Amino acid sequence: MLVPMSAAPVVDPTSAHGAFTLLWLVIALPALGAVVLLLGGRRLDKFGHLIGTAMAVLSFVVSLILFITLLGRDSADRSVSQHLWTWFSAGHYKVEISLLYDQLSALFLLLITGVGSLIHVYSIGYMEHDERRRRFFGYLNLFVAAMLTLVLAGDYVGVFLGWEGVGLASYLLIGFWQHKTSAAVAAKKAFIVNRVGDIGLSLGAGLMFVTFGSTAFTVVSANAPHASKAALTAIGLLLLLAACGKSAQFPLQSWLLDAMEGPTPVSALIHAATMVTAGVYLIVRSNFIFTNAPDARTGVVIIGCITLMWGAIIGCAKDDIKKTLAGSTMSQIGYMILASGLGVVGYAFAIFHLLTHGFFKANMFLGAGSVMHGMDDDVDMRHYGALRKAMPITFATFAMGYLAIIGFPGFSGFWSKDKIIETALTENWVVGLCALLGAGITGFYMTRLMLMTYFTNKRWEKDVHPHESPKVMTYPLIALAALSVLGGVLLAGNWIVDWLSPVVGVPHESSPPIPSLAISALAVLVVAVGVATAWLLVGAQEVPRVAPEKVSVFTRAARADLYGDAFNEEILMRPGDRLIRDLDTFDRTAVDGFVNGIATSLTAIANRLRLAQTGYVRTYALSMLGGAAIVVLALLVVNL
Amino acid sequence: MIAFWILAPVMVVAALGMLFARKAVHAAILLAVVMMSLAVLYVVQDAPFLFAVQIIVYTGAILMLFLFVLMLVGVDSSDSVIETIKGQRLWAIIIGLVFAGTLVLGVAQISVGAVTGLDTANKGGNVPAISQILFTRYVFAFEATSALLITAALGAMVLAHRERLTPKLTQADMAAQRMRDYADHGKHLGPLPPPGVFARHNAVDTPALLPDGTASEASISRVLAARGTVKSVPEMAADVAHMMIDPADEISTDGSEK
Amino acid sequence: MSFPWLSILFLFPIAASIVVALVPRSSALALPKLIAFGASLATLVFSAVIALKYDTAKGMQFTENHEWIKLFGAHYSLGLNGIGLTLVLLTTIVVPVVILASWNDGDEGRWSPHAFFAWMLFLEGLALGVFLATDVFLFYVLFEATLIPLYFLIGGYGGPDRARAAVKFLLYNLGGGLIMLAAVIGLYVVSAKSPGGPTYLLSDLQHMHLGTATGRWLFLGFFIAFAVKVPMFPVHTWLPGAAEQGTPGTSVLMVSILDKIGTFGMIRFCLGLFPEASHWATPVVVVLAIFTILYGGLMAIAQDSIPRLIAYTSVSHFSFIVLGIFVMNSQGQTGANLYMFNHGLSTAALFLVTGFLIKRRGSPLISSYGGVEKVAPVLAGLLLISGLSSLSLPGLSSFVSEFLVLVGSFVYSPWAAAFAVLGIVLAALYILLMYQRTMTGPTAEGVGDIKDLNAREITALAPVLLLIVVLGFFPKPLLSIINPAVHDTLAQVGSSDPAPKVGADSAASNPEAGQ
Amino acid sequence: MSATPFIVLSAILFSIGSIGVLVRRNAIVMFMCVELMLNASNLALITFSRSSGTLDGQIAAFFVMVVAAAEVVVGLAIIMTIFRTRRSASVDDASLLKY
Repeated sequence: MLVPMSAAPVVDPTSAHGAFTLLWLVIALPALGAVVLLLGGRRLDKFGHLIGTAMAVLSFVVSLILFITLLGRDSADRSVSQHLWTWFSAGHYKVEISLLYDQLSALFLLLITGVGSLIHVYSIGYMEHDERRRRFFGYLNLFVAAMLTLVLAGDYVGVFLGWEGVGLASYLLIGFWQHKTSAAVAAKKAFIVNRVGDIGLSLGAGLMFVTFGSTAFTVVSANAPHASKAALTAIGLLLLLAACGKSAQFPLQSWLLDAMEGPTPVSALIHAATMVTAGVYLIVRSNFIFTNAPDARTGVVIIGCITLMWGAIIGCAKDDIKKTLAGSTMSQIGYMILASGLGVVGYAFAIFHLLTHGFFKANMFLGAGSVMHGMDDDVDMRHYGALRKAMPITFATFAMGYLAIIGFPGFSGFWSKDKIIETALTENWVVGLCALLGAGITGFYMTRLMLMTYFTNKRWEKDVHPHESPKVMTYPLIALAALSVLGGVLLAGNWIVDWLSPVVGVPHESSPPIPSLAISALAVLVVAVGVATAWLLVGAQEVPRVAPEKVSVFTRAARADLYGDAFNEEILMRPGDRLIRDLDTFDRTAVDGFVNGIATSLTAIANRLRLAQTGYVRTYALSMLGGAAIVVLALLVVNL
Repeated sequence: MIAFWILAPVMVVAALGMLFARKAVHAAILLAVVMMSLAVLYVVQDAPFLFAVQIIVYTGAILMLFLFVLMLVGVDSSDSVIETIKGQRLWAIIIGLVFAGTLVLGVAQISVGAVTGLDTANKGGNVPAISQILFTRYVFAFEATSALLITAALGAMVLAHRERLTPKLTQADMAAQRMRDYADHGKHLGPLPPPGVFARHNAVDTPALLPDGTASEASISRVLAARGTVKSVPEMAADVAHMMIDPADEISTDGSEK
Repeated sequence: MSFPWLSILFLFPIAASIVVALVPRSSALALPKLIAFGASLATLVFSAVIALKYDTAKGMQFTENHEWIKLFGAHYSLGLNGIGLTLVLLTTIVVPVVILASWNDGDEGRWSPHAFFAWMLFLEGLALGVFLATDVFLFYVLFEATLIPLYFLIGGYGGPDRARAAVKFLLYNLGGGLIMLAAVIGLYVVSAKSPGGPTYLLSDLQHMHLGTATGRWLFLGFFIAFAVKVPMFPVHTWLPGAAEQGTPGTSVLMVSILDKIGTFGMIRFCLGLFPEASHWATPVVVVLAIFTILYGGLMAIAQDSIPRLIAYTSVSHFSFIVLGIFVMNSQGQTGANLYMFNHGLSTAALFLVTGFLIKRRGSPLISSYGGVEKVAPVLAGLLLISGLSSLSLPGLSSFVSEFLVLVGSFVYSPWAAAFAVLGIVLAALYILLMYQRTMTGPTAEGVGDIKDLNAREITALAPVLLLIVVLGFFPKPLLSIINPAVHDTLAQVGSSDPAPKVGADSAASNPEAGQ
Repeated sequence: MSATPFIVLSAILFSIGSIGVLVRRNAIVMFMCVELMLNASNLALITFSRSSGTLDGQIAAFFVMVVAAAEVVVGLAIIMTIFRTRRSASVDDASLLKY
């Protein structure tokens, strides 16, 4: 195959053999778990959670074996494809169910199954008293299977399969406590907003078919350099729309905060570590599109920047611990999107940040869950305070996560975020400043969260007796905390950049405008300012139990999610509602009314004509004769 | 053609007569005239079979059926002259005339072409020729009409049938009834008295004489009484007197008892 | 003469329906039901045998051809191609499911359950006949005849306002049929002038030359009739009413099977007989279809009555099918054909599950439900799966078809796809809103004592849902039937797929290119 | 022997018959007028038969007679029934089937 020189590498996997033939098992195990658990019925209630956890762990084991095998291969030979069956074909369009295992998906596999397993274990404790625990684990397994499909698929349509699969699992898990209307509404909202994003993926796939005649990574990547700029830009923007939906990026960010209605392990797994980062995966995976479409990349960077700030600002004002973390997630994914929008130089760092974020955010979410567990499911931080003594392990692990996310030197988040800031500054100083500012705000709101939860005065509700969670919950916390601290080793010797370069391309060398050490120092400084501000505003004062009403416009806006929901409500839902109601009226009165009107007028006419039926036979005969006379006359006239 | 020109006016007059005859019987008779004339026209037109059928079936059977029904309905039921439906008669005449005019005009204009005549078709006789076609080409239609006729007959029976609403009276019932009548109203139990007997012949129109010399009403038919043909007692008396005066004459006239 | 496979296939249910109708009224109530169920299963098995004998490489198969009315060239002519086979299978699969699911629905109707099940089988037979007919006249006769059983099913066994709904249904469809009759007669007039004399045989008509104007008029006649059947905006209002008043089983037969006749007819007759006119009409039809997709979706959101909602979803989905047909490329048409099958399954599941629910509570209104999931989790789960299938979740069967239609419309015009794709968002809205309002939240009044599905109901639904999932991942058996048929249709219409803009080498890897 | 006079006669008789149906109220007379119309048409059929030289016209006339017979039987039975219940043979009295 003739491939001209291009910055984006072509996806050209070898077919799987040896250990790689186990690839399908990675998906099949949790899928089997989901099927068994969901169809198994009540008799599995007692040990269903164990089956679920076992499946996740087994999948992790297989992933690990695969990863080790992959490590043993040549760096050029690390892309493996397993063809399972032809999904569908029409004309010359053919979609295969095939799995693509390469350096990128390998990392994702480890993240998903690894973090996933830990969260499964954690959930055993967290959901212990829920009578539908079996089903919860079924859904979790379903999610893991779908997420693995997403990252292993070798075709955009296959990605779509996983994409919607995780959407479904997310829907089911957000609405797991269906009896709460708020949960059901949040679940629906998440699904629908994601559907809006799916428009992008559907149309993107359509455009790819029109342009390349296929949606397989191999074909698209091979031909991308020949496609017109406009087509590539359009595909890129459509994929960005999809990413916005799944990764809660502006303007489709509104569902993520509501999604916190789900059980906390769900928030940790789906809405922090894995699913919401699928958008980043999609962009990085589609590097062959984006590398060739700088205009689309610009769009990605802009979206990343906006969301980064948006999430951070929201995070500053929320009193709900989960929503603060959700805002933070949004913001951190903004970083990743931003990095991936920078092109070849950024892809690897986006993924790096994705991994470290997966560790520390899962850690913190689980920590928050542990706190809630001890506080009778209260999520309001204004009811916390001084919990560090009541829950030492939770506190300690949470602190690791905290230090990681604010970018405390040496912790994993430091390395990953620093790299992004550095690259952003190199590429475009406005974007870089934005990232830097975001880091400062992160420092502020995370410190605020830390202080309000673990320090300051006790503001507990009556009858609440905070206690440390059981071991089945704390061990995963410890494991994740360790990863949060040590995640930075992935960057040791630029390992992750080299590892991913066969997939995303080799970045050209360019030096930042100021020395990178200076940038790191600057970043730490900015963060320190944020932390200090938080200390002054929160830590040094009494925290009121009820959120103060008299606050600035900015705080109010941040509390209202920067009016994202209000905007949707005003611009989309209300007019939509009215449109629907008007249409319904139109359908009943105009469309149906027209038909009914015909019927009514016919009845009226018939009622008049009816009177002609006098009952006299002779009258009828007369009219018949008249008819006959007319016929004869007509014949006569015609023949004359 | 002569037959035609003689019969055509007769038929038209008879048909018009049907419009004006007030009594249904007259209309029926006029219809018979038309039908018979038609039959003649059929034979003129080489259709002897239909001539026979027209006479036997139409005039003989169908028209007779009409007369039977007339009898049942009432021979002298006649139309009133007043038209009840507004404008019916006027419009009927107008439209009828328009129809007739256009129809006659129309058919008169049609050139039927040269008349072929049925000589070839009727070579072996009209009846065999008709049967030839009837039982080959039209056999299904023929079968269908037979079914139709049976259905019609059954239909007529069903329609004309009258349900018996009371059980049939037996002789015993009637005897019992008679005894009951006697007990309740003192109605005469025995048979009615026979009519009066007159020496020269049995006379149903002569009432029997009761011992007091009056006539017994019960002894004569009510129909005869209504017609007024019953001999009254005074009349009878004259007769009797006559006999008594000259009985010998009578006998000698007969010459049987010499 | 070879074995009359198709005649038996379509006459057997009709014969069985007569048997069911003649079962003495004094016998046990279950007897007619058992006979009906058995007969429908036998039909299913028979159709499966036919499907196994079907050779995907050949076009029309199992053909039977006898002269019927010589005077105007009508034939009793049957044949089976890929499109027909798909719908035959759909019919034979759905009918037993419906019979089992509506086991007791015929008990409270105007007539006895005997008649209920007899009409159902009768309908099955006629529908099969429609899918098999390869003679326009025979098709027309059967097309109109299908109205009879459905009229009685709606009018005899439905809700309180069933008489009105049945009449409306009948009038609409008769109106459409009337227009089609005019076109059928027109077709006779044209074919009578052709050298071969009058004929209604599809195979003859396809090769006949029609004038441009004539072809367009005739196309319109057929298209309008099929559009009423489908139904498309603005002739759709009979469907919601009929679906609301009919029993769930009736609605399934109506929407899953009978309405397919409309789209089936569009492929076989509109495209098959009038290729030129079809191309001429494409822009208008595509716009109308897209409008109906959105209109149906929005209307579905507005409904409070569950059956009406499902009816409007069908209006929307059917327009996807029409869109796929008229974009005139193999992706669109394959998608449309597959969609016919999948939509049949998902709508059947939806109607049946909601039917079970409505029967339990006695109200079709969404607003009278809430929190059903808590008391009847199995019912809720099945409703969710059916709903997800209706909103084309990947992994469930509808996805493949809807995706192909979207890709096909993208090939036709990116704008068409851009508007049509909004339909998937609307689909998510109406399904999930319905699910949320009925199944979740606090338990509503009167819902608390609802019982979960019983074994019969689950058994009836299980095969449908299983098929939905299996075909979602492995639609190949159906596609292998459909793809050659689509190829033939497109050849008849004279359309070919545009080559991709770049990367022509990708075409080398596909099997169709070599042909 | 031309056919036209026969046809014209037939037309005249037919018209008279039809007017009769319209103006007479006695059901039996009406019926007779119908018979008159049938007979008129028979005349036309037989005339056509002669002019065309085939016997099909006569066959048709024959069938008309048969059908007329059947019709009369049923019709008269109906009249009888009506008369029996309504004591009237006027067709105007049987006008309940209206509006």
